[in-house]
Amino acid sequence: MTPMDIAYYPGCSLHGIAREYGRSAALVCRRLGIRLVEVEDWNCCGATAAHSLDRELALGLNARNLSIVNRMNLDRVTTPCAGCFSRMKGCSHELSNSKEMREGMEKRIGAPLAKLPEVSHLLQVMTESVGLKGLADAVVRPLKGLRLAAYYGCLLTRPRAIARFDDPEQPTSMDHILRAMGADTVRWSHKAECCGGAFAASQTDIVVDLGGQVLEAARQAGADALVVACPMCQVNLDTRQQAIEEARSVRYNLPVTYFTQLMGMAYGFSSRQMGLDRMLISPLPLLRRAGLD
Amino acid sequence: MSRQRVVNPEEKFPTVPGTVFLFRSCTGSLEYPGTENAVKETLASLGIQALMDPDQTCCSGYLLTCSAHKPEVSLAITARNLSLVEKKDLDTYTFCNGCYGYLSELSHIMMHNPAYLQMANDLIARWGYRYEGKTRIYHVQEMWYRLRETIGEKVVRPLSGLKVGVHYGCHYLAKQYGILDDGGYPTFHEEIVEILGATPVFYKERQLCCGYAVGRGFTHREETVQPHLFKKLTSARDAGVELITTVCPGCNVALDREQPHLGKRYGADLKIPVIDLSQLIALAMGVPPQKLGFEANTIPLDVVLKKLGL
Amino acid sequence: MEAALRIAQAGFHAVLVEKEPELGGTLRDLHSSFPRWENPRELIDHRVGLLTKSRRVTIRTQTAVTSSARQKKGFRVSLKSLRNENEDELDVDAVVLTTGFELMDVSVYGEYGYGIYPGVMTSLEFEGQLKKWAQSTREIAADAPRGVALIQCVGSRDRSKGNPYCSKICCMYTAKQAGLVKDLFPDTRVYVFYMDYRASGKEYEEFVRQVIEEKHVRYIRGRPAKVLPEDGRLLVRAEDTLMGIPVEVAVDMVILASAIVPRPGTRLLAGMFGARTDEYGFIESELHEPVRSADRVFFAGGCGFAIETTGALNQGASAAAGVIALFNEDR
Amino acid sequence: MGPDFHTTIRLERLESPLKRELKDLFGIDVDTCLECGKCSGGCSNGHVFDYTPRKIVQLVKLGAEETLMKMDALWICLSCQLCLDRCPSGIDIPRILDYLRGKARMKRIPARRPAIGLFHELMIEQIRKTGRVSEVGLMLRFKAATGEYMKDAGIGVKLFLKGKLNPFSPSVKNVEEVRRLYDSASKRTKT
Amino acid sequence: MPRERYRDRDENLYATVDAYHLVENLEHCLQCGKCAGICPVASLSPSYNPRQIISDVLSGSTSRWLKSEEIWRCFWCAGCYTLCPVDIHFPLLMMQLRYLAVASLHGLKYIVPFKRFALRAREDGLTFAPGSAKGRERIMGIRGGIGLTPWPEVSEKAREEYRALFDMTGSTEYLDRIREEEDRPLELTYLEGRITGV
Repeated sequence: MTPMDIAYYPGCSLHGIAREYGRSAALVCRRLGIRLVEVEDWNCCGATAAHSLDRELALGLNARNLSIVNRMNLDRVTTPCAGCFSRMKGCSHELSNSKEMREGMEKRIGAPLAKLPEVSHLLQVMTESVGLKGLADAVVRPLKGLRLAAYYGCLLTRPRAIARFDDPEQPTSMDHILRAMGADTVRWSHKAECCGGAFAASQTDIVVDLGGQVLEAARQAGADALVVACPMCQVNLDTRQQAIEEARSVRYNLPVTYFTQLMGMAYGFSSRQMGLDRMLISPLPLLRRAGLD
Repeated sequence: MSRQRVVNPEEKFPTVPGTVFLFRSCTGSLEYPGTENAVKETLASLGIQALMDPDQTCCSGYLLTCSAHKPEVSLAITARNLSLVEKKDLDTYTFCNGCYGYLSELSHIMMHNPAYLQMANDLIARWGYRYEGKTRIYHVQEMWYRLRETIGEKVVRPLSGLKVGVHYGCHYLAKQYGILDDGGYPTFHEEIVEILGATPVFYKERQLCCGYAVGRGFTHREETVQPHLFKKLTSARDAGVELITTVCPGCNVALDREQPHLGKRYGADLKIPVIDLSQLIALAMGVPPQKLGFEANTIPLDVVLKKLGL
Repeated sequence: MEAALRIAQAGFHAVLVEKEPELGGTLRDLHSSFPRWENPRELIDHRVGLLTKSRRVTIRTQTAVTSSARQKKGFRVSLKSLRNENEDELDVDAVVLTTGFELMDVSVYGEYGYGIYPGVMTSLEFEGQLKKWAQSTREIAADAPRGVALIQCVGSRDRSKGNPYCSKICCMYTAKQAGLVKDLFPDTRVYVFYMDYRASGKEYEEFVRQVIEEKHVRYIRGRPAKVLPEDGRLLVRAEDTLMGIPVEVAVDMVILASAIVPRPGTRLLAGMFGARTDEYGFIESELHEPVRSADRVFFAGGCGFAIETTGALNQGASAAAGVIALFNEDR
Repeated sequence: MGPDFHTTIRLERLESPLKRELKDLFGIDVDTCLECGKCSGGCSNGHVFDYTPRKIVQLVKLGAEETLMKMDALWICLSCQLCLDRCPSGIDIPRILDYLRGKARMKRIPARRPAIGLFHELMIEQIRKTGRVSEVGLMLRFKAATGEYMKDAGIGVKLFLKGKLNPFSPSVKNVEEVRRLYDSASKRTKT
Repeated sequence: MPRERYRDRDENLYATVDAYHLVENLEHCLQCGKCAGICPVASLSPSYNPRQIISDVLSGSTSRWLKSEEIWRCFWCAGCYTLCPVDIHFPLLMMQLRYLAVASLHGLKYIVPFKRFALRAREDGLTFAPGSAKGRERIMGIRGGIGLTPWPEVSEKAREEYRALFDMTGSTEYLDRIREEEDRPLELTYLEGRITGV
C-alpha cells in the first residue's frame, strides 16, 4: 500500500479527556498505510460555544485551521471528532458559498481561502479511502461474539447538505466497519439521535434525559456496548451513565468505546495500547468474555 | 340545520297570553328589587296578568355554574319549580338571563335524557310534584319585543336625546335556537330603545360578557374580571353612552357595583348608571321613578333623571 | 357551453338555453383565474366565438325552461323568452343541465357583520372590486386599503349555521384574490384566515405557496370569531391556533369566502327532467355515471357541486361524450 | 393611566426587522414554512422547550423578537441539526437560534439558563487566551463561577485516576492570530 | 421530564369527563379556534384556551388541565358555544372538568367562597340573600318603598323542600367535604400564548 498523507485535526479533547481515541486512531491508521499529518499549531474549532454566541468568530477559528492545511499543501483534512468535523465542514461550506464572506475572512486571517481542503471525518477516510475490503484484509483477530451498537450522534451526518456523508437518519458506515472487523452490530433506533453532549457540564438534567433515551434504546436492542466516533458522545455517555442509571433506576453498564479502539483490537493491538483500560465503564470484561484480551 | 336559530316574535307568540307565570329572580328581587317591580308594572300596563308563587325557589343555576354543587340538585329543583307552573297550566316568564338560561338548559337536558327526568321526578314525587316539560320558558324581553308597537303607543315620557348602550347578556343569546336574534350581532334591544325615543349607541364591546362571570368576581377579580369590565365600560364611555340597560340583574350587579373599584384601580372616571331594560320601558311608559327602586344602584341615576326632567 | 360546443363539433345539433342576456355564468364575474392568473374573459370569448360560428348551435339567451315532458326518446321542452314572454316548444333527445352555483347568504353570520359594515363583502363581490381596481388607473391609490383580511370557510364546514361540506374551491380563489391585492397594492397588508388550505390539484400547492412566499400574504391558521368596527376600520378577532394565542388585526376590508350552494332553480329544473337532487339541492349523479342524473339527462358544472373552471370544462366535455354516445346508439 | 393587563396581540403592530435580517444575512425564508411540525416532533429537546421549533418559526413570522430572545428554548437547544435536516423547506432553525443568541448577547439580555450561557462564555474566553480548550481548566473555572465545586467531583476523581484529565494541554504557539480573530470578529460582542 | 407519550394517555378520558353525557359531540371539534377568538378570558390570559383544553380532553391527556389554574378562569359566558360551528357546549364540558379537578382536591379554594352562598341559599330558598340583619333591612326598605312585599315571598314549604333536595341529592355532603385546607396547589399549565413584550 502506498501511504497516503492526510492532514489531521485532532481537536482539543484528544489532548485531554479522549487521548486514547487519538492514540488508537494513529496506530490503526498507520497499520492501514494512512499517514496522519497533524495540522501545525491548530486552534480549537470553537465548538458549540462559539457559533452559539458569535458566528463570525466561529467561522474565523475554522478558517484559520483550514488556511494552515492549505499552507501544508494537503488537499484533505480529517478529524476524529464529530463536533469539530461539523464546525470545520460547515465553515468551508459557507466560505465556498459566499464570496464576500470568503473575502472578508481572507482579510481577517491574511491568507487565501479560494481553494479549501476537503474536510472528512475519520470514518469517511476509512470507508472511502481505504475501503471495507482493505479494512477487512488487515484483520488478524476478528471481533467474534461482540454485539455492538454503532452510535453516530447528531453532528456526524447532519445537516445532510453540509456533512454529505452517510444517511442522516439511518447511517451505516460504522456498522459496515465493525462488521468488517468480525463483530455483530445491532439494528437500533437511536443511531443518530442526540445525547445532549453540548451540555455535558452545564445542564446535566438534559444530558441524563437524552443520554438515557440512547442507552435505553441500545439496551433494548441487546447491545453489549456502544461504539462512537466522537469524544463528546463518549465522555457524555460514559461519565454520565451512573447518573442516568440512578435517574432511570436501570443498570445499563454499557461500555462506550471508540470505533478505532475496536479496530485496533481486531488488528491485534493490545487493549492497553488501545487505551481500553481508560474507560469509566470498563469494556475489558466484555472483551475477555469474547476471548479478545 | 334541523332547528331554526332565529324566530321572529310573531312566530314565537302567535297570540299574547292574558296571564303568565313570573319566575322570581333572587338577584332581581333582592339586589335590584326595582327590576321585579318594573316588570310587574309593565306587564300590568300591557294588560298581562303576572302570577308568582311563594312556593317557587331559587333556580339554583348560579350555584351549579360555580361548581358549588352538582347537576342532580339543580335538575330536581328545576323540575320542582317548573312543575309548580305546570299545575297552573301557564308558561314561565323570567326576568333574569340566568334563570332563563339555566331553566331552559336544565329542562332541555331532562327532556332529552329520560334518565334525568326520571331521577328528578322521583326526587320531587314525595311532595306530589311531577314535571312533564309542558310549560315553555320565555324571557320577558321577548314579550317586550313582541309588543314593541303597543309599548311605543304607551310611551308617555319619550326619552329623547338619552344615549343608551344596551347589554344583551350571554345566557339569552347563548341559547342557540329559537331565540329572537342572532348571537353574532343582535339588535332587537336597540330597536326597543329607539321605540322609547332614546338613542341607541353601538359601542365597540357591546357584546362583551358582563364579567359577572359566575363568581369569577370572587375568585379572579384582579386577574380577569376587573380588566375585562374596564375594557367593556371604557368602550361604552368612549362611545358616549349615558346609560346601560341589561336584561339580567346579574349583569347589573357586575356592571354597576364594580365601577367605583375600577375607577380606583385604573384612575378612570366611570359613572355610567346601569338599569334593567324593563325599568327603562317602565320609565318611558310613565311609571314614577320612585316605584323603580333606583336607590339600589351603586351609580346613581340623578344625571339621567335630570336629563329626562324628573 | 363546453357541452354544446363538443356536441356540435361531433356533428349533432345543440340548443343552448341561457337565462341571462350573456353566456358564461359566474365565470363572467371573475377577474382572474387560478392556478395560472389567466383572464376568464378570454376563455369565454374564445368559446362564445366558436359557438356563434358553429351552424349546429342555437343560442337562446334570456330564455327559461318552463316545463318538460318525457317522450319515448327524449323530451318535449317548453321554453319562455324573458324578453317578450313568447313561449314555444322544442323536442330534444337529451339534456345537459348546467345551472351553475351561487354563494350562500352569509348575513346569518352576524359576528362577521356582512350587510352591517360596508367593508365586509363576499368573495364574488370582491372579484368585482378587483376588476374595478384593475381597470381604473390613477385614482385607485385613493381607495387602496391598508389592510385586507380574507376569511375562508364562511358557511362551509359549519354544521351550526352553514353547510357541513367543504366548498372545495374557496382555498384556491382566496389565495388568488389575496395575491391579486398584493399585485395591485404591494404595501397593503393581506391576511388570510384559514383552517386548512386544500390545494389538491395540478400546480395548486405551488400556486398557494407562491402567494405566501413571493407575494407575502400572511396566512393565519384560525377561524375568526368576530369583526368589530374600530375607529373607522374593521378589527378582526381570531385565534392563531398554531401559537394558541388570541390575535387581533385591524383592516379596511374583510372578504368572506362564502359557501358554494346550488341555485334554488336547480332543484325545480332537475325535477322537470326527472333528475335527482341531494339534500342541499345539488344534482345527484347515478351510480357509476358521474355526469348523468337520469336517462338522457346529463349535467355539468356547479349545479352538481362546487367546481373550478377546468373541472367544469371537463364535466361539460364528458357530458357531451355521454350525449354523443347515446346518439350513436340511437342511430 | 393605561391598562395593566395583557392586551391581545395586534398583528399589524408586531412587525420586526428579524424576518428581513434572516433573509438578507442567511437567505432563510420563514415564509416557506409549511407548518407541518416535523421539526418539533423530532426535536431532541423539544419536549422541554417552552416554544417548539415550529412555534419559533411562527414567532419569527409574527415578529415577536423579544419573546424569542427571552425564551428558554434559545438556551436549551442542542444545535443537533435534526430540525434543519428534516425540514421539508430546509429552514435553518439552528442558525436562526444562533443569530438570536448573538443578538440577545449584544442587547445584554441575560440567558434564561445562566449555566449554559456562562459555560459558552468561559469556553470562548479560554480559546481567546490559549487558542484551545483544556477540559480541566474549563471545568475548574466553571465550578468556580457557579460555586458548585462538589458537583461532579466524583466523576472528576474517577477521570483523574483513569489518567483522562490532562491539566497541561498544549496551547497554540501563535495565539496572537487567534486573538486577532476576536478583535476583528467581535468588537460588538466584547463584554 | 419525559416526553408525553400517546400510549400513556387515557383513551376513555372524554367519556370519564363527560360523565353526565351533557357534551355528546366533542369529537366534532374542528380545532378552528373560533372559541378562543371570542373568549373574553383568553383575550386577557392567553394561556386559557378552550380549543387547547378540548384537544387535550380528546387526546386523553389530563396532565395539563387537571391541575391547571386555567380551568378556573372560565366566565361561563358561553360565547364559545354561541359561535361554535359544530355546537359544542363548552361550558358544560368546563363544569365537568371542574368536578374532576375537585375530586382530585384541586381548586377547592375556588369553590370555598360559594360554599357560604350555597349554605345560606339552603336556608332561604334564595341565593344572595344577605346574612346580616342590616343588609336585610336595607333590602326590605327598598322593596317596601316601591310597594313590594318587604321580603320576597318564599313559603316555609318551599324552603323546607329546597333544603330537603340539597340533602337528598348529596349536595350538602358535597359542600361539607370541600375544605380549603385540603386544597392542592394549581399552576398555569398551558405554555401556549405566553408571548411577552410585544
